Amino acid sequence: MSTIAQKRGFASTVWDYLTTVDHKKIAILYLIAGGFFFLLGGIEAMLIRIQLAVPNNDFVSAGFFNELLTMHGTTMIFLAAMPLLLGFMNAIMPLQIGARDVAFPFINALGFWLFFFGGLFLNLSWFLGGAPDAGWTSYASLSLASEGHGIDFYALGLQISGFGTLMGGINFLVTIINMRAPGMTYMRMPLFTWTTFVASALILFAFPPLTVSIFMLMFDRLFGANFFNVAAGGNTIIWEHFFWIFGHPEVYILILPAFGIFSEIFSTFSRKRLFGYSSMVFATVLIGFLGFMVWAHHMFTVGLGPVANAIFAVATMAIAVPTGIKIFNWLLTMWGGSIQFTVPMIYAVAFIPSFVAGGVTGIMQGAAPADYQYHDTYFIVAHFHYVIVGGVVLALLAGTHFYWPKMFGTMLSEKIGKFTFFFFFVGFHLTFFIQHFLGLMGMPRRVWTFLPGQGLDTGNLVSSIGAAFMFVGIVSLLVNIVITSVKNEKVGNDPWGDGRTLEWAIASPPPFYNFKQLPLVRGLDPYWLEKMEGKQTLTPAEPIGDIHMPNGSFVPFVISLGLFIAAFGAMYQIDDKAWAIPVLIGGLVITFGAMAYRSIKDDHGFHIHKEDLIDENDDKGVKA
Amino acid sequence: MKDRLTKWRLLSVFAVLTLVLSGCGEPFLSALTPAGEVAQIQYDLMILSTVIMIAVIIAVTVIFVIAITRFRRKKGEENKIPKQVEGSHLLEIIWTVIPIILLLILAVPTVTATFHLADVKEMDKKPNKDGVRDALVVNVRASLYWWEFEYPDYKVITSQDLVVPTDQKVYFNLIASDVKHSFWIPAAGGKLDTNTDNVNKFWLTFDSQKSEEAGNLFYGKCAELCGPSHALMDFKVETKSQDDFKQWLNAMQTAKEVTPTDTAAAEGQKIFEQSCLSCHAVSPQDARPEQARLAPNLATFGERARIAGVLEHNEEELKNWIRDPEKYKPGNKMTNTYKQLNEQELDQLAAYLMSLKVEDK
Amino acid sequence: MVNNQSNSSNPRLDYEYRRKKNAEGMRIQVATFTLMIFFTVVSFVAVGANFSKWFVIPFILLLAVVQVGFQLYYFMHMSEKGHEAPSMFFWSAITVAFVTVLAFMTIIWW
Amino acid sequence: MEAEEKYTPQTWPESPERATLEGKNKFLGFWLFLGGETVLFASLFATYIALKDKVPSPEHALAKDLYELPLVFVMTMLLLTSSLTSVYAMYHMKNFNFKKMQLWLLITVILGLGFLGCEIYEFNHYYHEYNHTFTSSAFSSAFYTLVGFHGAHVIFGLSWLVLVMVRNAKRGLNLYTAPKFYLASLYWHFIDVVWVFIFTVVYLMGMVG
Ligand code: HEA
Ligand code: HEA
Ligand code: HEC
Ligand code: CUA
Ligand SMILES: [Cu+2]
Repeated sequence: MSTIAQKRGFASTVWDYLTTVDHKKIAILYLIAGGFFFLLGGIEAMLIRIQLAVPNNDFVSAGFFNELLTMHGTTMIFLAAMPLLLGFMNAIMPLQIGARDVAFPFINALGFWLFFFGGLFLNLSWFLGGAPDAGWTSYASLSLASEGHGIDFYALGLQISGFGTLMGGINFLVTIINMRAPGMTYMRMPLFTWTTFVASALILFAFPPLTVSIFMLMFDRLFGANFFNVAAGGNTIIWEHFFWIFGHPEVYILILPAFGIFSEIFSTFSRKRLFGYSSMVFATVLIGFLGFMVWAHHMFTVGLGPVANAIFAVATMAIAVPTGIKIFNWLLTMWGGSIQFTVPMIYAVAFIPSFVAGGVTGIMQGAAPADYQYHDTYFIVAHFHYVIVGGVVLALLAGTHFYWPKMFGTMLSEKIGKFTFFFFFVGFHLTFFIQHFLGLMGMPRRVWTFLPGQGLDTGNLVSSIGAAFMFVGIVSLLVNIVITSVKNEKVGNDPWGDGRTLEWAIASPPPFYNFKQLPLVRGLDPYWLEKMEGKQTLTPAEPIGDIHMPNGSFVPFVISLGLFIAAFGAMYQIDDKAWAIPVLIGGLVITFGAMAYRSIKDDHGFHIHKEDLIDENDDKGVKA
Repeated sequence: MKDRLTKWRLLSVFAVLTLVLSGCGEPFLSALTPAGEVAQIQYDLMILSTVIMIAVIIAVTVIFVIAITRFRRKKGEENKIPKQVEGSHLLEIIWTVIPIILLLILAVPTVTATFHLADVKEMDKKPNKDGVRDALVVNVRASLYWWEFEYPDYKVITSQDLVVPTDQKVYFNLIASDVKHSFWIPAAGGKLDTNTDNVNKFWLTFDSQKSEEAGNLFYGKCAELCGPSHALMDFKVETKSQDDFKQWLNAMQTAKEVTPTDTAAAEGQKIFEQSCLSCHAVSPQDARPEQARLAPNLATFGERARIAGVLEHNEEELKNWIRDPEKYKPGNKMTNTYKQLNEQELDQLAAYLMSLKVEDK
Repeated sequence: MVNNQSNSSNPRLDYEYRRKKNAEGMRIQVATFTLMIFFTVVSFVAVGANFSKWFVIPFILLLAVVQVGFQLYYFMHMSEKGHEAPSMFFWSAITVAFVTVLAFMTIIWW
Repeated sequence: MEAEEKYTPQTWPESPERATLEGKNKFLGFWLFLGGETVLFASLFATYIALKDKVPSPEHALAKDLYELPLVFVMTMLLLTSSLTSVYAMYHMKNFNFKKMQLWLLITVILGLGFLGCEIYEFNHYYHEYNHTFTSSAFSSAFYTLVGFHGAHVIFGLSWLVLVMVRNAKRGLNLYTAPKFYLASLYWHFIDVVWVFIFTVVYLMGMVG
């Protein structure tokens, strides 16, 4: 690293990460934690597929299967896909807009630790009497009836990690609005920044309903409330509405940043400006907006009545239009370009047909009467894995290869990367394509086994074989990461050679203060513009001066730890455990104590002095 | 390489599609072999939307394939800088308007069908003087892993096997008694949830000819996760011609309690009355309120297609079931609610239960 | 709106003028407050006087909405400049809020 | 620290709460947070509306049995007035008059405490007179959650106000403390906004039927 941060031992590296408020290190934390949860969710998926490989299988028990599928869905969505995307946002977005850091570095760290402890809490359920088993949607009648503490783990864990995500969202919004470098107008922001912006806005508005409904679930189960208790006047449909008022925007929270990553990749490796930039921006915003108007398409069979179903059906279909705009703009970005098939680009190219296939089944499901057939069958499972795996996960894999050099300063092997791609991609289609037909042929989802003689055997076997392919793919990615890290061959600031946006103008990995001088942005794709004028560096917008940096802090960790502890108390108090209430209170005291400590003790950060910056050799920061 | 892969995939799409549409999937279960008006409407909508979607996919694929083959970076072009195009208004308009048109084509039948399928006005028409409505109404009550079907106008109840007439609208009132389930007969039409909060209503029809092809027995499923045995919460739909159905109803209405003739069955009846009758009724005219009806009505048990929805219908399986229901349906509500039974008692119970029939056979 | 780290603003603005402006602003605030109190009293009276509920409910809702507008735009200064982003997000929030409440009033009827 | 630089009324900037980047960030972040809170409260309102008067059996108290207009009126007046007093506080902040600002904040806190007292009395009253508790019905759960959540906001807002007043008593006004005061007062207004809907939707509409 730089001369300012010296070489350290292992313990101090750990301490550094526990207390860091640097967006780039937080990004790495997100990547590690999210990656870990992805593997966990993947293993759960493999167990699901093993169980369903043949009819009447008893590889896992019925109850355990329900826990597996619930934790698979919950882990993948909340603890893997979203944090991984937040990781990339943290790593890249501030660089793309030429900011020193995010607006609230402290809150950024707090967001991470809340997510982490929430996820940890949720997964501890495996060891403490059973995981949640009511599906990731946790519909109220079943989740109230579910015995043991599984659902309590779900409610408390998601509540804690949800706060973290919400903070992340607000943080990114403020960063983008307030911290752009001179000249970086809204309509010059890279698409990944735009999608981060819109996804963050969705987080801001979608998480509160989830918070409220989880709060109600928690109070129904743990403190005797009656929101969903029909016998006491409660109503279970409320849960369903809230879950989907949150849940549908949630899927766009996942896909929009994925779109952003692909937009960057398409234009980089086509060596071409993104086609129809302004309509891409418009489409992103429109998708975000429409995302809030369609949630009841998950509830067509609830019996809301024909008027509601018809309205939501038509609204749902409308989303095809802005999404289509994006697809065609990507195609036209490649058109006339000079396409280089690097690993990230291969993923991007493969994404288009995969995602379109998933998207169009989404529209088919939007046709309400047809959805009466599709709903809660493997057709739905096929749809959402096509959009999620074919969209989000491909983007995550592409982003991993694409941004790895920027984050770690080394290149993942292209050869192994292609191997990974091949197995993952083939496995993906093998697993999920056939599931459309399983669903149509009468296979409900969330079944722990199926009987022979219903025509479902072959399809399920094929699907399970595909899953094994995906497994091989992911293992090869891990191998790639290990090999690359061991080799540790450093690369320069623009390793792909065709970088267009600001992040490629800075060293890989960037110094902890990012740009030494804030760059002056003169148009879309600023780094490309400078390169086209024959310059290797960006024009600085300010003279070299002192840089103000925040201090690291252990407080975010402590605040989150307090909630983590309190959650155990809240959960076990219904078992009349004597220690539960003290633990609940103790945990809250830790949390609020740490918060009070933070607000009373001022922390003004420190300055890096101009002289130190000049002293450093010149390949750090903006090369000016 | 890439483009061959795509073409190959596309071809296989069609191959699989035709395969499926030519009758892959079992006629008693598959939504692709519609056996009634509702399923047919939904199937038509599915086909219409699939055709539109395939058109979309083809359009995208064509552009896609051309783009990635024609514009790949070739040897000697390493330094080529393509023209930096900003966009094109004409193209933007085209790919906004065409999808809108396609969606309109889909939206119109969607909305029409939504209203048509939700039309249950017939149910609310006044009953005639015998309290019987013109429309045939069935109350469906879903409970943890079993189904109850009540014919309210005829005051009879059956469980697990739904009996319906062909070529006639059958109206359903749906509700759940513990947690949410969902009532689905794929071949006859889409599902509707059985909520715990309210009664949901819809209708289905069963085409006589299609029924015959399916052996007059359709499979029904629970389509909402409801606990460990959600996967096993199956039921069967037996279709009868309208005349046969009337006869069946009649038989149900007049059915007398079975008095077993052979001694084993008679012993079985005694055991049953001791251990089982508190939950299970053996008469189709069970007048108890629904909260008291804790278990499937066994009046027609001897005529069932399956035991507990999933097991083969024979004495061996029946004894297995009674011996340890937990093994066959984890989490069911019958386990451990009655005393241990020895083999002899099991035989007697089985004999008794198998003799429970309404129609003489 | 761009990144200007240390801009401790321009103190050259006429001090007297600003004082006056603030005082003027405060007068508007007090007037707003008076209106709000008035609206509140009217709402309570309307309910207390047992008018038909078909009149009262829309009427008091309207008064509440107007009052909240006052709070937002005057008390919370949303009418002042520099509030473009806040008001955009706030209005988006209100849209989502409205849709949610509307849904719960219409499609949870049993 | 430049943000703690000393000011005079003459050099004091026009919008001190937004004069530094930090202040600007906090200001915007807080407004966004309020946007989220709006949706949060909307969800609670929606729940309340859906569960209003939904009770397991007829002997449970309903909205029209419980609410009493005079008390609600007093509470409303207290809270509305406290909103005005906090506007006064911000007026004095703009004029760089620290003492007066603190004074008006103190009045705000006192009014807020009055409101809180009434609310505690009210809940206690429902409990003793009607046996209307958090767990007695869906209606009661929804009522206490909505109104109680607001009450919790009042408690939090009061603690916040007191905390910034005490913490900065010695420090006075500068560009570092100004945003803190400003945000605490914004929060207080927001609490008032929510109350306007609570007294309308819960209490007044509850009385009407
Ligand atoms: C990343 C996640 C993601 C994304 C992007 C989407 C995108 C879409 N989804 Fe999906 N969906 C999920 C994740 C996602 N979904 C999940 C997880 C579930 C299940 C939850 C559960 O029950 O557990 C689900 C379930 C789900 C349902 C409920 C089904 C049911 O349970 O009965 C519906 C119904 O309408 C639906 C619709 C759509 C639509 C219309 C889109 C649209 O956004 C798609 C738009 C894209 C295109 C259409 C393709 C490109 C467009 C063109 C090339 C233009 C031309 C096209 C036309 C003219 C058609 N989705
Ligand atoms: C981001 C979201 C996401 C992702 C990425 C995935 C990925 C996968 N999903 Fe998942 N899935 C959901 C979200 C997701 N899913 C949701 C929301 C549900 C609904 C849940 C519910 O109904 O409530 C669901 C449900 C679901 C089902 C239906 C279960 C049922 O209804 O009964 C199935 C079945 O095939 C399935 C399969 C898979 C498979 C095979 C993958 C594969 O793509 C996974 C690939 C990953 C790997 C293969 C990782 C391999 C692991 C290693 C290499 C680890 C080795 C290392 C060490 C040991 C250190 N998923
Ligand atoms: C608690 C009440 C209860 C008692 C007591 C009980 N059962 Fe059951 N029984 C059930 C329930 C509930 C089911 C449905 C199980 C399922 O499918 O999940 C069932 C299902 C059955 C079935 C399959 C029904 C069908 O329609 O396919 C048979 C047969 C049966 N029970 C027989 C018995 C016998 C014999 C006894 C006594 C020895 C008995 N039951 C005692 C509750 C009970
Ligand atoms: Cu009942 Cu699933
Ligand atoms: Cu959706």
